[in-house]
Amino acid sequence: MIKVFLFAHLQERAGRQEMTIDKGELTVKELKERLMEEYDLPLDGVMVAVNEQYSLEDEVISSGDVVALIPPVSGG
Amino acid sequence: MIKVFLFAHLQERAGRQEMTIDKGELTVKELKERLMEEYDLPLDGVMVAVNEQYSLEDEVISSGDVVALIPPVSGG
Amino acid sequence: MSDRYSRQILFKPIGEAGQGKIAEKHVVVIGAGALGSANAESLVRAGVGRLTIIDRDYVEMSNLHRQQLYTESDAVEGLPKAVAAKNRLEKIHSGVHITACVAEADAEWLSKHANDADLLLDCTDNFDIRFIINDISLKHHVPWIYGSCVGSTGMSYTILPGKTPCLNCLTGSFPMSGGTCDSSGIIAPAVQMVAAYQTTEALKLLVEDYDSLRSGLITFDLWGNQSFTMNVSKAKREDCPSCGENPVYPYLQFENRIKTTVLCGRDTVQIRSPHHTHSLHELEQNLEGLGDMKRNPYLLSFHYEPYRIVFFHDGRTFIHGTNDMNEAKKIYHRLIG
Amino acid sequence: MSDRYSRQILFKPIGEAGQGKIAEKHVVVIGAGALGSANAESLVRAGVGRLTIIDRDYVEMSNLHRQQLYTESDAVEGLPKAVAAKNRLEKIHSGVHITACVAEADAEWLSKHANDADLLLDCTDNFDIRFIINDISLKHHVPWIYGSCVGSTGMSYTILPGKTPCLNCLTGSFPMSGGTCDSSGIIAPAVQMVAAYQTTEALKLLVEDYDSLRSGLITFDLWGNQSFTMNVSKAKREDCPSCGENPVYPYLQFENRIKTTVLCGRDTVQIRSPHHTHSLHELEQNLEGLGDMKRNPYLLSFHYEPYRIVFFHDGRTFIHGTNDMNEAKKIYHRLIG
Repeated sequence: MIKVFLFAHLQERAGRQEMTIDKGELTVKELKERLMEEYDLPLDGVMVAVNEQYSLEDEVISSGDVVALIPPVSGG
Repeated sequence: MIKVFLFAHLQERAGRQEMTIDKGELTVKELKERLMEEYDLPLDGVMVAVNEQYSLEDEVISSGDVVALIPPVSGG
Repeated sequence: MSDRYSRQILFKPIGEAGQGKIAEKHVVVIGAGALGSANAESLVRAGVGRLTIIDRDYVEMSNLHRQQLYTESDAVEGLPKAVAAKNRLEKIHSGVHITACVAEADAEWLSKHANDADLLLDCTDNFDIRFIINDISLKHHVPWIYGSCVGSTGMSYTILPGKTPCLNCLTGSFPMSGGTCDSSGIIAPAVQMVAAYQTTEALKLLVEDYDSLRSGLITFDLWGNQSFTMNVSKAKREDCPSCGENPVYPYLQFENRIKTTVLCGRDTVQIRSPHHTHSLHELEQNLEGLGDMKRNPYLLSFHYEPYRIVFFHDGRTFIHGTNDMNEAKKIYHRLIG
Repeated sequence: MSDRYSRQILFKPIGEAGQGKIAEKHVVVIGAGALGSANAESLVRAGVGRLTIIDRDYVEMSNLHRQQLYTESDAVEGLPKAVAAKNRLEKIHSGVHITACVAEADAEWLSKHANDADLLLDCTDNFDIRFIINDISLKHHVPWIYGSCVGSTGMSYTILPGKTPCLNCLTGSFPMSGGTCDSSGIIAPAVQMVAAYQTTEALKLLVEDYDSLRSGLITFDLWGNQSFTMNVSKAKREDCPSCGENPVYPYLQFENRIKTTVLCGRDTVQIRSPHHTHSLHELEQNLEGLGDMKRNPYLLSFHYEPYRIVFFHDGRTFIHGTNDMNEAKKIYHRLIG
């Protein structure tokens, strides 16, 4: 089980602050693709932290990991 | 082993941000007394969080707990 | 005029309905120093209906690095902060009803204004007044928001009467503050950060979005890159003298008030705190940046130009160099918090 | 004059030495909107030696709820923000050398000013310019501090050339922003909080206390009571085109710039972004608060008074109702971020 926290407008888009993915292992890229499909989340350019560490697309996420999806916001 | 984090001026007074107490079990009151003696820390009115929970004087702290000492600051 | 708030109304938790509520509310801002400046400005810009601000002090050059409502000319003229604040706030927003009080916020004043207030916003610099605000808030069922800062650190906590633990629950005894802006210094961003927390909580209260209130006490250190939230759900005490089952509101009682006396012919004011004897050792350490201290078992004395200050172990303080009780109390709170 | 900074000097990580350094430094503040107002004011109050501030926009009523340097009369007069900012900053501190530029911050302007700057402070509202700032910072070895906010959220990150990962390392591709202040709204405390982080980082850089810099990217949601720090130590890419071993500074190259064309006789400006085609589905969701949208597979169109906006799938945008390229770009960035 992987815990995923959503930030900024992703929360509103998904209708929740967090979700759990019932999967043992997958890459950051696979996770993004899955969430884009299932929840119609816009994840291009969104930063991914696995256990609070910035992670590249090919990083492997394992059960028990905590993922944060952080979209860069733009206003100022 | 108990981990103790210090906030605000307690850091400067103790010369560090954190310390570990090599003890299995003691109450909040006992911890405060020990730190007042050993490090000359002013702990009257200082709030104590054990594992991020506000804790009363008679609360028991066990090995593995994380303690935060938070002095109310006054300026404004 | 609604264009003025268009970006605030677009924020869904406020919306048109929330904006309407903000415009009906009255906030009492206690203190017009650093936190008072920042909070009052944000609330006036947000379109609060009425804002009352009280302060006993006047603008000085050493305020300008962190007190955002004031300019050099306010300091040169030595305007009372409440007056200078009102001047600036009215230029920012002519539609908000702003009342400025040049006075000390004491139990009488607060009690008179609490019934008419939707929120008491703590922007003070000492615990004497915060414990009075706490009791007033509980007695009159008006929420208040504690905020404070020193150095690069600060904290904030929202007190909702009948719901959350109160300040008296949290500290148990009267806290001995570790340093004040006048002894340990302060950087402006620490002020802005506390004000950001306080103003957000204020907006939640004004739009009546109680579920979104921050329930814990938050504390941070900007220079040290730390932030910590303490869950306080276990802190509410049934026997708390301020918010427990049989509240006595101890800090509204005469014997628990700070006493100030002019010592005739000596150009000196004596201040007696009911809450604590002075730990002279503590005080010496907290104030070390201010110059040479003389300490013996009975007293600690030092020069704090143009005054000479003497703290006695028994809880009394002499401020030499003034006959003005308000001036003396101001200095006292600056040093002791 | 040193009394002016006495409380800041008492803060030990600054002290007399740090204050002296702050007074020798030059900060370029890019943008005089909400973040620009707050940061510029704090840095001027802190006693920075020179401050240059650039903005292409003018003050409007809808700015006042969050842009702290401006008053109603600035909005009524429609003063350029850079000018109104300078007016207020000089009243706050007559001793700081302030330069105001009413212009768009582009690669040429930034390149000209970077060599003379100790810090570039990002107070902009779009990623087009942020990627240019990023490349300029790396090419000229000047640190910059990213900051942004929308709704009750915000983030900040400090880029030190040669040390930290850069913006291009972090986002990989050009980010599609999820909402802007003009589509999702904004509350003032979110601005104050980002500015507090940015100003603190700025002060650390100015006093050369590099060890205290915040190494991660911090993001928060004030209404949702969240805060999160992402460690970025694994983010630096050797092949990054902006900060890698063979940098090409892609966003300084002509073909990667935004192109703006006036469509003669049609009262329309065309904007072509090099970075992304438009996801019309995305845009429709991000902009839903702004009214009726018409979408087909090729374009999304809607009224944004007094303009009509058409986003084409191929990355072009028409702003109908103006011949002014700067005005059109301003609207475009407000909507798309």
